[in-house]
Amino acid sequence: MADIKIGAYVCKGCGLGERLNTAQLMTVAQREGKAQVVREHEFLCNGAGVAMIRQDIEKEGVNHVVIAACSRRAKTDAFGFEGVAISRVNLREGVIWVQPDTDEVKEITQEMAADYVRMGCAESARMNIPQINPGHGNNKRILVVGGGISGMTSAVEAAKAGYEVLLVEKTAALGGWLAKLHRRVPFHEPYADPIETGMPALLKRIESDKRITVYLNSVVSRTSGAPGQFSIDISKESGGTTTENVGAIIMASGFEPYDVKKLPELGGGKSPDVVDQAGLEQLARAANGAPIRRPSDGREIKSVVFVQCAGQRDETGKNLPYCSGHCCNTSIKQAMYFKDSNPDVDAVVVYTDLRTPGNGEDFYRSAQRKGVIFTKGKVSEVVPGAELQVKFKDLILNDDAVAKADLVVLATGMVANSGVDIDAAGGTPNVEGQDQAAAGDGKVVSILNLTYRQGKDLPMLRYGFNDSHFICFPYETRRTGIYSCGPVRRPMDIVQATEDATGAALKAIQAAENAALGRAAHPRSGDLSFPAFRREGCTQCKRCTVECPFGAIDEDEQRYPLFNESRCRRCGTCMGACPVRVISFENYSVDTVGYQVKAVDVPDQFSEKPRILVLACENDAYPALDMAAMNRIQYSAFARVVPVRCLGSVNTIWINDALTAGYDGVLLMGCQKGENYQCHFVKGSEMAHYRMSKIDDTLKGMSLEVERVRTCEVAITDIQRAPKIINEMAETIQKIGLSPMKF
Amino acid sequence: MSERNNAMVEKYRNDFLKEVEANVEEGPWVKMCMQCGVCSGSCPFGPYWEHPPQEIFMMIRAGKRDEVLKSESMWMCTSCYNCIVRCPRELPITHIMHGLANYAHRLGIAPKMNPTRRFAKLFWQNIMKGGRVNELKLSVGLYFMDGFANGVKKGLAMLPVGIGMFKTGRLNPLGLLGGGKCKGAGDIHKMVKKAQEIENRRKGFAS
Amino acid sequence: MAKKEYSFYPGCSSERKASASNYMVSVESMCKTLDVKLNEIPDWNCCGASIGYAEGGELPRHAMNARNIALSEKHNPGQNIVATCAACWLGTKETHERLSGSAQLLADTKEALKEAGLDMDYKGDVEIRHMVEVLIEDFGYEELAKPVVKPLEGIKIAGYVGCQTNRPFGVAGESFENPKYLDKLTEIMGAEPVEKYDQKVTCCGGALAFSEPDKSQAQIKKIIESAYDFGAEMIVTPCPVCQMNVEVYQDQINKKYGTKFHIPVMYYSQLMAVAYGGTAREAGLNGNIVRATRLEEIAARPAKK
Amino acid sequence: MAGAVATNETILVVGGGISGMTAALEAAECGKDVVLVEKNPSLGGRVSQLYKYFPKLCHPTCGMEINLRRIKANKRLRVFTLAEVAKVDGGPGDYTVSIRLSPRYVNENCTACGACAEVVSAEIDNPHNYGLSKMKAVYLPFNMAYPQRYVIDQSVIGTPDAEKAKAACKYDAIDLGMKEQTMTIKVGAIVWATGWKPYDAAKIQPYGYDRFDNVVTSVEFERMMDPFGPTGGKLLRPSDGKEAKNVAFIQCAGSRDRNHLRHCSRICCMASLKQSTYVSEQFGDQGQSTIYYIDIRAIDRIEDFYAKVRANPAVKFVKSKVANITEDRTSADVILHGVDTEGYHRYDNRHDLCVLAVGMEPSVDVRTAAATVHVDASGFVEADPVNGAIFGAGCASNALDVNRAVQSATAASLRAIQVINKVSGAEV
Repeated sequence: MADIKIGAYVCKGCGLGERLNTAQLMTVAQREGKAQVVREHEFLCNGAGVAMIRQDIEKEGVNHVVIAACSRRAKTDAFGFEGVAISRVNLREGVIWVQPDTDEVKEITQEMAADYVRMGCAESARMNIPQINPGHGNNKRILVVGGGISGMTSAVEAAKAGYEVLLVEKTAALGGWLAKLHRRVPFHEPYADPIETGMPALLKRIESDKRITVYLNSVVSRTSGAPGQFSIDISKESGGTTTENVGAIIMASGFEPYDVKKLPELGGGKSPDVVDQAGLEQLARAANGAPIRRPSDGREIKSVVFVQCAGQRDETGKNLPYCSGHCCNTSIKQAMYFKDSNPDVDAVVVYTDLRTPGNGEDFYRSAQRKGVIFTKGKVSEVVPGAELQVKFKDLILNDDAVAKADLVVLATGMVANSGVDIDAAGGTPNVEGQDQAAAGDGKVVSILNLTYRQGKDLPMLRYGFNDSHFICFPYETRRTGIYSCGPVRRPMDIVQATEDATGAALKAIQAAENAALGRAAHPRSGDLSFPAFRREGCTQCKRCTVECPFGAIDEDEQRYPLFNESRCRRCGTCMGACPVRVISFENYSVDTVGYQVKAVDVPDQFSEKPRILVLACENDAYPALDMAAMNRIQYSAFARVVPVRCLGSVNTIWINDALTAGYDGVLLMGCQKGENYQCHFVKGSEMAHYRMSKIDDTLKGMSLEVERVRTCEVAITDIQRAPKIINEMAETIQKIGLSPMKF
Repeated sequence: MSERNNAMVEKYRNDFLKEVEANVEEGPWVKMCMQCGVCSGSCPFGPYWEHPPQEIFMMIRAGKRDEVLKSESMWMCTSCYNCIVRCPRELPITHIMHGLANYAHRLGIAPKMNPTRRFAKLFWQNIMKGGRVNELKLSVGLYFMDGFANGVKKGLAMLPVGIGMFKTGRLNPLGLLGGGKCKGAGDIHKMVKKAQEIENRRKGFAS
Repeated sequence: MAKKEYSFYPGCSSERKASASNYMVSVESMCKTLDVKLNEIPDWNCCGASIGYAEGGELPRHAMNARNIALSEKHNPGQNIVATCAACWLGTKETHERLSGSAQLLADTKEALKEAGLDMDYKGDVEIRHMVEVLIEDFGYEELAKPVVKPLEGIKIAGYVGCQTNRPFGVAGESFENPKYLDKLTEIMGAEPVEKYDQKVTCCGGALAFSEPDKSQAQIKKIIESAYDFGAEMIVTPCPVCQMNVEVYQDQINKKYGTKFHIPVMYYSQLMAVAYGGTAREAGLNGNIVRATRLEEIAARPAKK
Repeated sequence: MAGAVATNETILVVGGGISGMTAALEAAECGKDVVLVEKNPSLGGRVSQLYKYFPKLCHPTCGMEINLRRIKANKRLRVFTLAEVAKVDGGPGDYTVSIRLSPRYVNENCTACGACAEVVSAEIDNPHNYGLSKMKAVYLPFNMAYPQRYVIDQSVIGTPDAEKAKAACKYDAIDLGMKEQTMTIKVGAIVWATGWKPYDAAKIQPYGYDRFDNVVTSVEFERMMDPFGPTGGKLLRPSDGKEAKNVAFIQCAGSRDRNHLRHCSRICCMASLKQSTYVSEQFGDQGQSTIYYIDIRAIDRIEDFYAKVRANPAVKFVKSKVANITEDRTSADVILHGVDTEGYHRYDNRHDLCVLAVGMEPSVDVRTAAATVHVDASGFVEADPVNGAIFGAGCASNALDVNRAVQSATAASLRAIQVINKVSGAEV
């Protein structure tokens, strides 16, 4: 630490010079902040200001730069110095824009600014410039698990970009469900007729691509390591295991159709002439353009009824609650099989909502043109017999109706092949029986067999799907470097699966590339810091391994946490979890924040100047406060806001320290937790709330009122509400009085 | 008239739909309806329809032959074309309604006493006389449609209207004797007869 | 401006002593001012109107219209056919479109036409136009404003477009729900259009005014009531069926609903004939059952220019 | 600026909405050089104008903050705003693109202190609020605008206001002499992510958007919920500022309609379901939503959200394409006419406000810049070999929700990388 040289730069622009005594701030930086170089500038972010700092870096050897100007969210281009530690002291959005420009508050505004300068210097002094994680791997091969259309697409697309691919398929052939189709739904104009599946060409493409190695009759029996250095066991059905190294993994393990036998009321399993959509494909392939014949007696089918949403969108809880998305178009396509071979066949589709988004609408029209009849109705029963009877309520004609048919097709849903539900013990709601369906033989088989402390497969989101929870970041699974795609992540059609698989291929490539450079993946992409831990202090409490939202931490043979840096997303939840404070990042540590808390000047009990510590998530709450400032929404001048990477990284020692130091209130502002969590690190905010739910005892132990600490969910749009929360805390303090803990 | 008319129509089979496609003006469009209901909501006489157009299309698809053809509904069409211009599927609904009415009328199963059916018949006879409308004969014919006594009553009710028209020179008092006639009326008769023959042949009607 | 010539299909209601004879009178006067020559299609026949379908069916109806088109082609070659009546225009235009869209229908129609002695090519290369299209497209509002010598100052007029001039074909550039051309015509004639009038395109019951009088009159009531609500002194329309339905049943509606309707219902051509300096007779004002006294007064005044 | 360094190993991303930002970032984070151009003064696109996303009801700016931070942190990604692609020449691996740069009249000295806006009096329609409100003609487009730099509207150039603004700026950030420029760059591949625009609601004449104050579009309704939007975050109807407690939503306003857009725009059902929660959010039990629909298209696991909304007694569903709307002359309430087709029930329903769930159409015709690119009947870029290395992404390629748009953009990004890697001969 000896060679840290802090340069503190105070900007006088944007009204800072008029509103604040910058000379005093410089003195604070120098005397209290121990900055060796201190300068002010009329307009720090312009060419001359930036050049001044650069010169100090180059000539004066300044390596820790404290910029006392605007928010860390502003002017990033100007202040983006490389190779130095940068702390931003937010005097503009954090002070003068949230305080009125009046003489009465001039003093406390100045105090606020001075505190922030102290905090910035304190942070800077404890920061290190991150060095690349020495344990990173640089394998860039991509493993794709599953040889259906999703997996094949991922493989081809990654190979096209120049990457080597291992494609593992558990059956004897590639192709998955697509290979079993007679035709597929069109994905380009004209959206009029079923089109060739394109499977032979795709197979050929894979066969001839030297970059792709295919493992058939094989499963992944072990996955360990981290992005850039995964170690994989590929086991053949016939025995024999190969160990391979890969940089990233794509899980494209697909789906199984919902078992029709679970729909006896719809004739499922009761008549050979009641089939699911996959069953119809089989019949259509057998007919190959000639009239389709029915299974029971081989008779040419003259009438067919398609029952949409069979066992789907079920509100009773008996069957699948979701919509599988593709089935309307699939039934339309299948009805066309009949109409195209013989226009006189009666083909009726009974639906409740016909769902043909985008140009599917053209396909729908085309089927109508061919004479397929669409009836809005709810099917209650399919009566087996030589002539099947479909009983339904015609919702348009408000009639109880019966349609007779030679064949009934049940449009059942997709069940994800997502392996072991690692959260099942934790009580994640699950659809009854789906695991059995997925495994076929009643036993759930893991797809990845991860050796991770937190379980064998990817965490599921809902109904067994591996989808990401995020709308903006659909690829963010909770296992770094492992991306799921295709119907294993949510029900989808072939077109979407292909897009998804292509996107997943990019993410896998990106994960491997970044791992090779020792960088973090989303959302802190590019971050070089990683958690370091002081082994001698560790009590092996396992909180970090359990709480890491990304399963990055395993345990070694001696039961110490084993950090897989390349799996880490740098959120700091482990740091927040650690009761003995042995986990920190080089540029973000228990100390960088802790010393900021301690740096604040806490006036005595009789000053009527309380101090409120606001620990604000840098992703949402902090920007909200920034934008409040841009709109000149004011809040208490007694607040001292410290941005944190995630509320999950908040270590309770900071709160303890603050309270002992005489702070009068502590506010934690994080993202929404729970089912619709908005926390970018999934569990961070939730963990923080959980930890803070126990703070009351601490407060009572210190004879402090419980109201002094509040944890709240703040969205980035809470531009008006976030300042209000701060002001409410100030009012609370006014009511209950200042903390007696002051010296 | 066609023989297949009274054949058993299977529900939710396409028999009736196919019959409509073959015999009803613009009938092939019926299958294109997506049941949005904009036509039904757009019809100015909508409230008087037992089955509005979109429902009729569904009934045709459901094979409800009698309920459709015997219905008074399509006789309510005022030919305002609201449904056509609003239909998201561009169905020529007005024409389909006309076509269905015409078809039912031809089959002889349209409601016998429906006033529009009767007026339409009268109208056609009127124009067939001389190739053009004779408005006086048309209105007199209309009033006496239900017999002499009724006609006098209706005629009396309409008398002020008629007098107004006479007075302003917009109704020819001598119209009953003739007037409004094409020179080529004979040709027109022959032409229409021929057209009817062709249509019957195409649509499988007995002439 | 050079003289414009059109093949003209007046239609049954425009005949002398027929229900829209006053329309015809005013059209003649208007055309005279605008230097338009209308060449009547010799021996034209009825279009079948909107009620012809039931007894007439499909092909006979098209044959009737095709005969008119064929006669026009024969006698007024190369001239666009202009109709003043909405139903005539619609029926003819529809046949025209259907024949050009179906070879089968065209062949069948030709076969039928032969029976009427019209053994000729059906070229179908002319347009079927409504008189208002001619005014708007071939003249334009600016041009139409020029001959105004007696601006219809201070008269508030509701433009009732109705159905068949408006749908399904309509006038290019106008919306089906809120056509504005009558308002614009009214405005350039110096009167004050009631632009917010919200029953512009409400159906008057059309041909069903005869067979379903109660239902039609309920429609007509809405049409008139709104005109009154928005302060209109008269209604203007481009359609003979609309004109008659809205005008002649006012007394019956008054009896049925206790209203006090007494509002003149004019043709656009009547407004134009007056504004162009025509006499009440030339504008066919004497043909209105509910007299447009304000227009009669203006017609009686000396011209401004 | 006009001399941006780009080579045939650079990827050009056109459009700075969620799809373009994603495509650009994903490529840059794979180590590729990327130029991102956006025609507006700020990145963000349509999603920045949304209050919440379905089905999570989270806020779009939340993800945007992350994306902006990624952009700020990535040196391989360069952003040009007020930039439009005028012409694309060449072929895969070797494109020459001319980019038209409109003047902002504010340079990078701007600190976004806002002093310029304070002194200006001229006002213009606020495009961020779809013109529902006015703003100063010297402005920061919205709170999260990036670059965080003011813009001077063309209309005040040459007026005293412009001079006043210039005089107010202490940092020499205003340059009234800026002119339109054209920048020509070489790139190897292009991701076309120009997004969508709402279908022109005025064209749907039966609904009277152009005639009735209280008929608004779904995108406008979205703005009403923003505390910084035209109504300060309150659902107030335009005619009289009354609280809109009884709201109608009309689905397929333009979509699935041969008279308008032939395709289904996919998002509108979900958008209305989402917006019905706004009504409940503001008025609790007092709020009433009625959704008029043909088919509710809550695809895949989003069905959950539909089920949740359906369970709310304050939301009614009517299976009906509304025939037309009339306006009550005195109250300016809107009256929706039509038929509930489930069993044939005729209605004339009065509502405080009617929201048209307008469809999506491509915001830019790609062919104006690159004539040979294949588009479908609605103008969306359709994948086709003739497109060379121009790849459609997000809503420029299809009517997509945000999630799918991002997937599409990520996929397009890889396709572009494939071309670049071929050019550079990169073997991994």
